[in-house]
Amino acid sequence: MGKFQLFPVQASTLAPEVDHLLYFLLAVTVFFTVLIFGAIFYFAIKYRRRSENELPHVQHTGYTLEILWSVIPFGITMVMFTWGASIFFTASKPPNNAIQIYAVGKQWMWKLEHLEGQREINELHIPVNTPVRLTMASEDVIHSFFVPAFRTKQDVVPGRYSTTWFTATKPGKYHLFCAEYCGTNHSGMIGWVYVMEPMDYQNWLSGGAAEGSMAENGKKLFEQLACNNCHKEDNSGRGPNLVGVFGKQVQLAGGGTVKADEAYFRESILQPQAKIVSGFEPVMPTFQGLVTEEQLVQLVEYVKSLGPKPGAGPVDNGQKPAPKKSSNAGSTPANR
Amino acid sequence: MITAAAQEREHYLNASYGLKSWLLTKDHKRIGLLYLATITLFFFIGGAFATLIRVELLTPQGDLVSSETYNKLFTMHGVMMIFFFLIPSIPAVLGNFFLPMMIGARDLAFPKLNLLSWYLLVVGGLFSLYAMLAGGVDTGWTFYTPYSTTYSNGYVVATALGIFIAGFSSILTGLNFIVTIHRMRAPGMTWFRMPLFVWAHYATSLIQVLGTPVLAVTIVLLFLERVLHLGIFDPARGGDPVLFQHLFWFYSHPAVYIMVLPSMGVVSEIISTFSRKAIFGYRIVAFSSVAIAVLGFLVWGHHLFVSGQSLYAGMVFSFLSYFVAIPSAIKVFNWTATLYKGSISFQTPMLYALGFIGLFTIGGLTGLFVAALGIDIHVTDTYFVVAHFHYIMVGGALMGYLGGMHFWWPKMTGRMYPEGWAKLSALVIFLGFNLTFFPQFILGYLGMPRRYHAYPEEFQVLNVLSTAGASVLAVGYMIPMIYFIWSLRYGKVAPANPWGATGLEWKTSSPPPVHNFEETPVVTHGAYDYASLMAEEVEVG
Amino acid sequence: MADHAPTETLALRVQFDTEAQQKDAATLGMWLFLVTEIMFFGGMFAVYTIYRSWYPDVFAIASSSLNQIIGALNTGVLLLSSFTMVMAVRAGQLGQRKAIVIFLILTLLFGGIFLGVKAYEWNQKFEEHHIPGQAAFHLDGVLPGDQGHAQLFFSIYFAMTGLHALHMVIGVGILLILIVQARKGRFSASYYTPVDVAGLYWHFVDIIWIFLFPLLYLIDRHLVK
Amino acid sequence: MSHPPEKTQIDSVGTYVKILLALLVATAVTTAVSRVDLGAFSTVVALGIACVKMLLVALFFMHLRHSTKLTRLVVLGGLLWLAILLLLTLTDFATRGILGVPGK
Repeated sequence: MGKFQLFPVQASTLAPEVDHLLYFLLAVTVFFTVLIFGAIFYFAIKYRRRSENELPHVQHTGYTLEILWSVIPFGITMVMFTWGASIFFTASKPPNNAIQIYAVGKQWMWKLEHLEGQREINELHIPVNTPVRLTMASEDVIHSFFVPAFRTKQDVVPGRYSTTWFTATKPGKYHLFCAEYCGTNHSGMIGWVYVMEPMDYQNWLSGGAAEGSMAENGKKLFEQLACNNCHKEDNSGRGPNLVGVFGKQVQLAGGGTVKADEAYFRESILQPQAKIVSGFEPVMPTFQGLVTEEQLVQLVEYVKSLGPKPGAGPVDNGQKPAPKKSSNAGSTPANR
Repeated sequence: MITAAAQEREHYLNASYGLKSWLLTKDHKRIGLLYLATITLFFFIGGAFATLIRVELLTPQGDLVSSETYNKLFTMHGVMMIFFFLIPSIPAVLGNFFLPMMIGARDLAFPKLNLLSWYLLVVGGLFSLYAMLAGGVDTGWTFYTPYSTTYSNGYVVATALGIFIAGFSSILTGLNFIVTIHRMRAPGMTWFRMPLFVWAHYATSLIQVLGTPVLAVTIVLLFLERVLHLGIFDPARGGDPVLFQHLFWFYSHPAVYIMVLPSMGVVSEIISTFSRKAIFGYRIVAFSSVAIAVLGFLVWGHHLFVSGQSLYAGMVFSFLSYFVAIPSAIKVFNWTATLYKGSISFQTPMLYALGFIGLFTIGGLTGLFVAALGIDIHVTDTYFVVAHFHYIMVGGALMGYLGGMHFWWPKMTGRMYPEGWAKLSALVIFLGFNLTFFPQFILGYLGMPRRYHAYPEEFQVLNVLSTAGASVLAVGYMIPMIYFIWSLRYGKVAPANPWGATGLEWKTSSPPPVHNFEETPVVTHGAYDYASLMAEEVEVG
Repeated sequence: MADHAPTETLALRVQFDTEAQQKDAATLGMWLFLVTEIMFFGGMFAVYTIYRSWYPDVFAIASSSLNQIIGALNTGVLLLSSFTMVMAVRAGQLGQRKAIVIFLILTLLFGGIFLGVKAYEWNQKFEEHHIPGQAAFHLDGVLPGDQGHAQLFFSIYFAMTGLHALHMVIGVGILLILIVQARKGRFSASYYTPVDVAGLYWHFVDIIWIFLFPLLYLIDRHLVK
Repeated sequence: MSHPPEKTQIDSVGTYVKILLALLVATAVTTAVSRVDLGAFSTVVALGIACVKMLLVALFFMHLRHSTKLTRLVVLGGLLWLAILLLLTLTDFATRGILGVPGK
């Protein structure tokens, strides 16, 4: 029957924060449940009907009590809201020093790929005490990346990138679930997250049979798909030079700018005409249907590796929020 | 079902006979009974699915049925219970029967439309049953795209069409109620003399009228995408699956209040009657029903916190969600305060009503957990949510429905049910319910995702507990079914007002005459005026 | 009141006390139904708003492929039908039985013309391969990567005009019933509620088109050369 | 048949004709204006004219100006709920990407 538990392990920096809020809510719940149940039992016994003809005489005037028991609970709920929202905000914003890992969900497995090129299916190896940022895509339906021990969950919607992050705090082996119903074998779309000491993680990374880093594989694809015929590094191609572009604001034809992030590259490969870089003709064909989400993330990673901070080190994700209304020409929202 | 005593008097049940007199009836009371038969059938079908689900989850391996079958089971359980049982339950049965009587009307404003509503529910139900027998549908009752439009092989269209048709039944019922309440009140029945049951139904009808059409159009778009490949939500064409979720929950969140508001109305009637005391803060309780209906439309995005909606929208919807807590809290506190210095008797309806308050309190308070963004990340799409909404929809709505059935059964049939058995069943249901669903809170926080056919071994103990509770619960639901039917023939003949209640429906005979009242009542005082009721009784007696 | 062998009339059903109460109830009922219709079309307006704001350029091109002049003329036809409908209601108010029939037939006629023109426009779309979901879909002036967005426009176009047309067809059915009843002389100055209420429905469907026309045919027209 | 329902207000044919003409003119105007580049205002103008047309139809053809307060309340309620649907949906769609993180 497996080991019986009443409370999940805390294995991320987020977990204790979520649990503390839970304790607060539990306390409120217990208090009000006891209050209501207690009052009901007390009144029910004390004021039970003693004769068939008795008629209670109680005058209730004014709304003092009602005001009291709507204002006080409302105040308490506002604490819940603020507290919950601040945790949510933290959980939504990956720190800048997070290591980047890509995940692709498809019926019914999780495919994960490290920058160094290690690929895993339904298993994710990560170092302890290191922020990890997951950029996720789906090949088919909506999935949801859920690690209970980390108290983290994010739906992966097809047609765009989704992001989540966590810092594991305890080495060990933790459940990975798909939490959004995705079809026949939904309950089989599960796996394990292995949290390792940094040394073990380095060993794990260098072991195994990785066929080149993601960026290298992306480069191969880049050449196979003949992207390099137009996107030349000496600015002589029909397409923009991609060196050093990642993370920067790009001038668009017809005015406006867009931040060159993962979502923009993904969109530019699939819908090249959506946001044309200023000074270029809309001549690039679409690669929709020609590349899988897995190949896409490799291509994106390759272009990222050409960015200001080349290589597989910590990734600059552009800390500043994209300026509002960054693109007035934009016919496609990049950050959907 | 006709006794010697009742034979002499004509009432709605013996005014005419034969199948035709039922299938073509325009009498709101008979239509209420038609609904009762229909939704009872749907309830037991939905219950059968629930039983299979719980039995399957006894073991972690998923070895009783295939995962394909399991997915169909929970989908059909949800579809049957929500669209064909809970949403029609109290409004279509008890509301239909008693709303006109409580305001002193001879019938609803549009009796033919009322009959049409019933036929629509039946036709919708038949579509869904057809889909079930033909091979089932496995999308979950939420029909999320693109799974439902592109990937599912089940009978999505037939099921969705069934829901679409049943939706019109719901819309027309709500429309009928609103017009009836506005235009058909007896002389002297002012808004603030109306029973809270009527107020609750007014609020419910607002949701049915304003929300259901959005579900209808969402289903139409789903249909167009699946059958005609219009691809409105198709990410491959730049569509957004999250937009579907917005439209779906615009209706489906308020739909929860369609289920629970009428229950609150029933509970208000029962608590008042069995405390022999006006509801504490009548006006506030009346307004809180309308407030819940209105605020309920502003919070749907809390189903989408991790679905890829924007961070900002998440915060807005979380904030707004907490506003629903105020009118809900007021209701619970005011019911409890009604007991204070009352004259409380513990007949079966009262047991259900008190059970409702307890379970709704827990359901409501756990709603605060899922509305808190930080916690919802962890518990959404887990058994925590499953437990939470069952506390509201079964612990709340269904307890209210059963309480109402016991309260008004004597009026509807002219017969009393056996009190001892009824009390026993109320107790069994309360205990069975808690044993079934309380462990699921813990399971959810441990991280067991919902809609899982197989699960990790460490979750087994709690699942076994839950299944054990479900068996108790199943027994609890069977008992009333048996003694209600038994009482039709063998029950004691019911007097006009067995509980000493104040509503107009108790001023007419049991069962009521065809047009409800021998004479149109003239209302001279507010609901729950026990002093004048007892004074009248003294005069009469 | 509350007689047990009630003598029901069309103008006074048994559940009502007065004819005015019955008429009020019918009118309120229809207005409530129209509110449900607002929400029904509202779902589609939401879809339209979001996609239009995401893909304004492609939507402008797709929108300009519709024939504006035909759209405008058809709007005129529908407005005419609304006029004849309100004239039928007026005839009801005055108890002019013949005029009711004539104006209802005129309304039916204009409604029919509108639907005919709509059918012609749809047929054009088929010939131009502007049918979303078909492999042959192609909209000139839109680059290959954006054809999906153009498909979205036409999906919305067909869904909205299709559901509008469905409402028109239902309206035509109601008109046919009313014409038959009116010819039998069922309506008078004291009982013309069905005409009145059907009029509300007909005008509402007209109002939906009043919005569909600019949303689908006109907005951002100027962006396309 | 008894007396006709009280206080039915009957508008003149002239009123209806005037409204029809106004509607037709508005249709012509909105069609013509759509070819003129008014920038962001083109949408505003198109929808503004549509709203005027809606008001004309509702007030005159649907007799809203003679109707009860309750009927007007029903109409306003319907429009308010439409606004809720559109605005709260837009809280999401108008703020996608504010965090500068894909999917937030």
